[in-house]
Amino acid sequence: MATTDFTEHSAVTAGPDGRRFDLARYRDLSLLPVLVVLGIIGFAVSPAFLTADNLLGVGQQATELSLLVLAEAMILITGRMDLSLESTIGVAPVIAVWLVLPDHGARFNGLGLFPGWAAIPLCLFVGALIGAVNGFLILKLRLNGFIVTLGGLTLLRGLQVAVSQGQSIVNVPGSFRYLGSASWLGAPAAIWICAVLFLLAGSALAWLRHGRALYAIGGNAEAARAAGIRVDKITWVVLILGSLLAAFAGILYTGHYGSISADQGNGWIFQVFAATVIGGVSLNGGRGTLFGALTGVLTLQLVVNVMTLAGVPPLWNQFLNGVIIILALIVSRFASGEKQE
Amino acid sequence: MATTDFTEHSAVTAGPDGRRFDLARYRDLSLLPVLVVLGIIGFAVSPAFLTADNLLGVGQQATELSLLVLAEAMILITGRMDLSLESTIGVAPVIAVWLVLPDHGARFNGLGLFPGWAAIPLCLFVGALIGAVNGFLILKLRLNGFIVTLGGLTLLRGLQVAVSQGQSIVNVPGSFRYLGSASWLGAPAAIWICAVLFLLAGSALAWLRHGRALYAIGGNAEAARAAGIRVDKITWVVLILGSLLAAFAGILYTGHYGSISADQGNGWIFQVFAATVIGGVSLNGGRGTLFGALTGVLTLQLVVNVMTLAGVPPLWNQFLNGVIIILALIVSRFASGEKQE
Amino acid sequence: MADPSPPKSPVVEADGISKRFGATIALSDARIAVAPGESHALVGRNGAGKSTLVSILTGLQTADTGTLRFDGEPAPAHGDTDAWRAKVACVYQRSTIIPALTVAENLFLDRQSSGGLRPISWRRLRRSATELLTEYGVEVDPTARAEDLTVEQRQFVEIARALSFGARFIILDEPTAKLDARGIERLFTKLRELQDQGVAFLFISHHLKEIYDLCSTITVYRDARHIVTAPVAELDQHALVEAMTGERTRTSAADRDVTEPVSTDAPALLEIENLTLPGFYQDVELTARAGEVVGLAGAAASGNVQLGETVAGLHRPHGGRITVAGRPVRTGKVPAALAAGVGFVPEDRHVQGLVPQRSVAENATLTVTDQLGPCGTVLPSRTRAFAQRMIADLDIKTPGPATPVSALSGGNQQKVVIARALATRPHVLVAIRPTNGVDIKSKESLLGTVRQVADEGNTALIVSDELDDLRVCDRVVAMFHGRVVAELDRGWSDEQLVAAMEGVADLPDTKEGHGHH
Amino acid sequence: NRGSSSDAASGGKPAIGIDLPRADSDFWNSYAQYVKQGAAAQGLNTLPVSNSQNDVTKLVANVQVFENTGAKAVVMAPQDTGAIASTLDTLAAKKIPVISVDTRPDTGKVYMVVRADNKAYGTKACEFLGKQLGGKGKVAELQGALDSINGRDRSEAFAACMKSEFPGIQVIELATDWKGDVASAKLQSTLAANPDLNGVYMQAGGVFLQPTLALLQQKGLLKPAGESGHIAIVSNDGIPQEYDAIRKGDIDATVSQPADLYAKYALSYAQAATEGKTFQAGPTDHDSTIISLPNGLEDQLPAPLVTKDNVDDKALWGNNLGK
Ligand SMILES: Nc1ncnc2c1ncn2[C@@H]1O[C@H](COP(=O)(O)OP(=O)(O)OP(=O)(O)O)[C@@H](O)[C@H]1O
Ligand SMILES: Nc1ncnc2c1ncn2[C@@H]1O[C@H](COP(=O)(O)OP(=O)(O)OP(=O)(O)O)[C@@H](O)[C@H]1O
Ligand SMILES: [Mg+2]
Ligand SMILES: [Mg+2]
Repeated sequence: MATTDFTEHSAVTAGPDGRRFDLARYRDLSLLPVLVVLGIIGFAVSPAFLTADNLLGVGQQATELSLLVLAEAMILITGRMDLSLESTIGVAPVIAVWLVLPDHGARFNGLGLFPGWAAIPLCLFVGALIGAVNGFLILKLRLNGFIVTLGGLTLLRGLQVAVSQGQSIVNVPGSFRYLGSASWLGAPAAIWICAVLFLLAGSALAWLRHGRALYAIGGNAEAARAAGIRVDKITWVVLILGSLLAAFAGILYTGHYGSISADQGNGWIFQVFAATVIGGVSLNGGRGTLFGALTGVLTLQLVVNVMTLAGVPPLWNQFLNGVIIILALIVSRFASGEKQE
Repeated sequence: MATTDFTEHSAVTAGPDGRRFDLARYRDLSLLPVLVVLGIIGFAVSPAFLTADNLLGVGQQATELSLLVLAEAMILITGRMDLSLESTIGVAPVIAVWLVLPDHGARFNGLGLFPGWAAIPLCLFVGALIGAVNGFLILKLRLNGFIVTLGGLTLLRGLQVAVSQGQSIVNVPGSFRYLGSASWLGAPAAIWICAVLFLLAGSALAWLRHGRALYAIGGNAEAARAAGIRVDKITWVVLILGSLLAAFAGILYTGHYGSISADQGNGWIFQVFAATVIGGVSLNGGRGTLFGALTGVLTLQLVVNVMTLAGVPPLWNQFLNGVIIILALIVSRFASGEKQE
Repeated sequence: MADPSPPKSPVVEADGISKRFGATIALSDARIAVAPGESHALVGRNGAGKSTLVSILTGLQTADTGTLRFDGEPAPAHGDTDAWRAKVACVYQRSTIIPALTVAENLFLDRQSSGGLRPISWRRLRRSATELLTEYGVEVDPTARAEDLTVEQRQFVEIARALSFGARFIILDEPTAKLDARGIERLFTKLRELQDQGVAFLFISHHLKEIYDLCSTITVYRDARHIVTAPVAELDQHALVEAMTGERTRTSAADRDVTEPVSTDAPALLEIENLTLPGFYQDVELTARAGEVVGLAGAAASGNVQLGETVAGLHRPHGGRITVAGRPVRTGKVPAALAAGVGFVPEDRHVQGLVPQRSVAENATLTVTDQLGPCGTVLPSRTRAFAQRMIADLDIKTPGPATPVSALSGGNQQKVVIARALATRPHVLVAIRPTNGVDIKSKESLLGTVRQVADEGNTALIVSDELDDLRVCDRVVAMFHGRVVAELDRGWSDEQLVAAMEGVADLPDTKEGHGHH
Repeated sequence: NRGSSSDAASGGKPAIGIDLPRADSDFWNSYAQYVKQGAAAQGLNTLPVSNSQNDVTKLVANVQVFENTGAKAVVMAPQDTGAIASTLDTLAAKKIPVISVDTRPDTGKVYMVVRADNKAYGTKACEFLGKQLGGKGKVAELQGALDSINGRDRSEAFAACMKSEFPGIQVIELATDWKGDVASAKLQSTLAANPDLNGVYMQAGGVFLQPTLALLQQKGLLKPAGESGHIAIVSNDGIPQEYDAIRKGDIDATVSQPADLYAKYALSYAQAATEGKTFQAGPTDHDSTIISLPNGLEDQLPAPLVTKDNVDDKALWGNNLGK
């Protein structure tokens, strides 16, 4: 009797659950229908849409944003937020270049403290430093992460304006330029690099203990601590990695557009969040995949591409953009069948 | 033995506890030291600081932002977020004016569907409508509020650009102009209105049952529901009220600056959040007071004033602004003695 | 006192442990020693410091003073989690399950693979998880997400995880609080098995019966201090309760004289007709009269909790009627239920009961904000007065009405939830597991309060699977699989009731004829 | 819309890609209108007009679409003159000529830059204000965003001119991020500290005009030109609202940034580029001079200073902005 009982009981819960899990498991694919629809619209709208040129172009334009999204997705999965990424993408290259460029002879003069090859390491170092400081303020002083990094966003942007005196810096080091504009095997290098970074990070989050720890920490930090996960340390590392990625995105951006502009990345954080969340990463931590986040970026980027191809009247551009974010959100909510709270 | 034991224990806990709670009770005053320091610096920097002219000026400049902060504070206390407020402040007046202005003869032509006096009611109505739609998406479709209102921010800004055709609208109705620029009893009308609204809302949150309910909902919506509070209804009302306030801020803004510019409110949401959170309102809901939020706005506004009076070099302006947000955050964290997580 | 002399060095020995949290002293010069293979019980009232000791023994927190030794060696350094895990495993009082992760991953959290750089083999992990779970007779899909499990299944995952480390010393902090009778039985079988293999336990529970069943030694804490350690045989229940409370035991509410049976012509205050909530219960009929305390017994999936919640307005049933004091109540609306005179003590105070950051006063008056001032106002003075009365009536230990409720001990928090339910002076009090996690002394007073409500001419419905809760009832209705299967009048035996809850009741005094199916 | 690109493919008139820098400012909206009218009047084959919302990454994306849809010339107004460099290189490699409106790209090949000199705006404003104030006093300068090239050019030229020609005038620089409310707040603080302020230079009339007038009105400082206590105001843009204000005497002058000429000559250079025409440095037939740059040519259109004397001139674009 007791056994029958139990099977019956578990049947009640397991049966429907089973079905739900399958859906939920593909929650990070919930934007794929949106992408397909966009593809069809794009194809209908212009024959230029489905050309390698156009798609690679969209891909390359997505690279910098997608690195920020990669960074933010990891941070969100760990249950934190970092708004200052959008400033890091600008300030890290500026500081690196300022330390490296000679102190005379050009429109923008640096300090010439380091040799030219040091630009990339310096830029990455500045990124890591920013992440470390954020981590200190959030984890040691226990300040609210949202506002600390909001303050950081303003502060870093201001630092960039101050250091670059508001100018775009055009004489960027060759190493930046190479990474941002080289082509490998017929596709821009930046696309390859991004793909590899997403693969690496995605695999780490899927198959490595320390990667899984992010989900545990974001899901329930106390429980993670009880299970022996070094919560603060790992969170700190994630914040540092995030800023590092943003600094690297800054290198690609600088190389791609041929200069460091003073408002590089300005306003991107909204797009970063939009892409990450419509891609299925939870703002409350512990849920979502990097692949999902990637589909989020591609969706936003394709929207812009298709709207341009379709010749949407400039005045209605932004409105449509907002409509599409909300529609994508609705689709991804119902495709995954989960409430997003 | 046993009784002594118990009294000892409770004495130990109650005594110092008492102290701790007292501190916590004044947590919404934690920015006062910052304000005092700013005042001293301002006084040291310029004799013009402590003049009625200057302080009333700061007050008036703070009115529109403070109404958004009032709205956001109530929404945050209820445990929600609304980013779209920064667009509502622009789009609501534009739509109202568009419906009201005659359809010929001026640079910006409207539809002339309603008489001129209807401008203010229409504007408020549009605000309420926006809040209602946000409420629908968040509470009925259960979409993520952060991203819905982020989409809303883009969409509404786009709508404003589309309706106003990107122009600033100069021929604004007299009623707008009056509210934004009249002076009552020697101080700008907008200051009085804001003060009254803060007093009303603050009293409601302190002494009305529906006001108290916001704290319960934000603190634990499930518990509030089980205690018979109509959680969704009240949340919806709060979202509507928030957008209504933003629309009203739009009226004051329009009257104050004499025109509706296409980027009215653009980028304000960062300041709104910064002011609200350094003012002691929790992003997780259930904590904070409107008075605290008000000190947050005043802090931000005084910072700008003092920096202008001090003649901080424009290039370092933004940087200092960021530094001060973070410093204020640190002070308010240690003054209140609470971790901000 | 009468410490049993250990044959070799104890698996754990803590001495002079003190710990304060800000102003609160959680432990003061406390000690404990657990011998190898021993089952050691740690008891004390809510807030006595038990869980704090647990967090110190498992390396989650460091003590302010004191020494800690495992197997005679000093404790590992703070933060060296691997070393701690080799010494001690623990089922914590607060759930440490991560909702969004699968069962398999929860079981092997932070040890999914053997090395930081070695990739996880999910297949192997699933297989190990299945093996582990079958040992406990828990049939859950290891790929299911933990959030989709029932509370009980989750608790078993938690237990299985702790026991699977292979530690020689295991701490269980109130592991049975979320289990029903059969679950407890299964757990105990497993624990005895481990006991036979020489594993030592530190077992915390507010159910003294479990302690007498399982443990050989008892340590009692009171007000952050060590009071006594003695072999079970030397400490009978009276002495134990006395040690816990520091007072001579009076007659408890549960043991008090049985009141007159409620006359059948007392007015029916609560009538449930034909109520159905698909997936939970079907065609339930129930009547409760003025002055009556009715127990609604049932194991985890019996639907009794959902039935109680439906009466309180949390669910909208698909069919049937609820009538309170002769008037039908709109279902699915808490305000309607409140207005009709239903008071509600929810199942889990952390989820549905309390707004943690708000004050005791505010929490206690959450249901009656309309009575605290004219025209929708809530006057602080009246709130305070109201709360003070509640604090006095229910004997809530709090520094004052303005204290945040999160700073209270578990038992006192529960009292605040009850205060909230009683604040409306309900005709019908629905209390779901009202004594969940509450110490024995508070349990008595809480149940006494419920009884008192009924004695004042109202009715109370206690929804629970705990026999202690049900003993105060005038009448117990047992549910099984969403149907009422038995009704027991006062004087039932534990076996009868347990059998009824398990759906095997076939008793002479069964009034409902559904029986088992 | 498939039509427009297949047109280009099927060998009608060569297609021209046009990107607008933003849709939310008066000046650029006027420009957009002139572009639309001009394209229709000249019978040009334009690809769908895009809007890069003041974001260079969007601009690059849009230009890439132009490339892929067969543009034979591109008209753009890169607000970020550095970050457009690599895109210009790409376009040059594909032999697609670029007409840059309003800004001069730092590097990268351009067929023609069509702009009025922003440095000249600053200098003209300085000279006018300096004369107006008789070489002494205090002037508040409402700057744009510090990271904007046009704003910076105006600021630098204004500062340099003031320093060399009117050392008696103290300039108070106020960074505003092109925001009217920020400008108003800072101007108000400045007025509190310097009640003797007697001049204002606004770098963008479209943004600052109404907030400034509203503030001065509220403070009772809005006195018609000529009256004592009048604060001399020079604006920049040449939108109709400024002309109204000049007529009323609220402000003294503005530098007209020729939206109509921008559109007209951008389109005609684009047309010429598709026809393979080339230009030389030197004076043009339309009152301007082409100068040569390291990376191309620049047609420096006249940017007249508009005062009460010439505010009714029908030739000013602000006076005949089409409905
Ligand atoms: N993190 C903390 N911060 C502040 N005070 C705490 C904290 N943890 C525990 N306390 C306090 O320490 C005291 C002891 O708590 P503890 O959790 O050890 O009690 P317990 O004996 O486990 O009670 P229960 O039977 O309710 O589980 C309580 O008064 C509690 O309020
Ligand atoms: N941060 C804290 N500040 C103050 N008291 C705390 C804090 N954390 C925990 N406590 C108190 O510690 C005591 C023990 O907490 P614990 O987590 O063991 O829960 P509990 O109250 O026993 O509830 P339950 O038995 O339902 O899990 C409680 O009295 C709780 O109020
Ligand atoms: Mg405990
Ligand atoms: Mg407890």
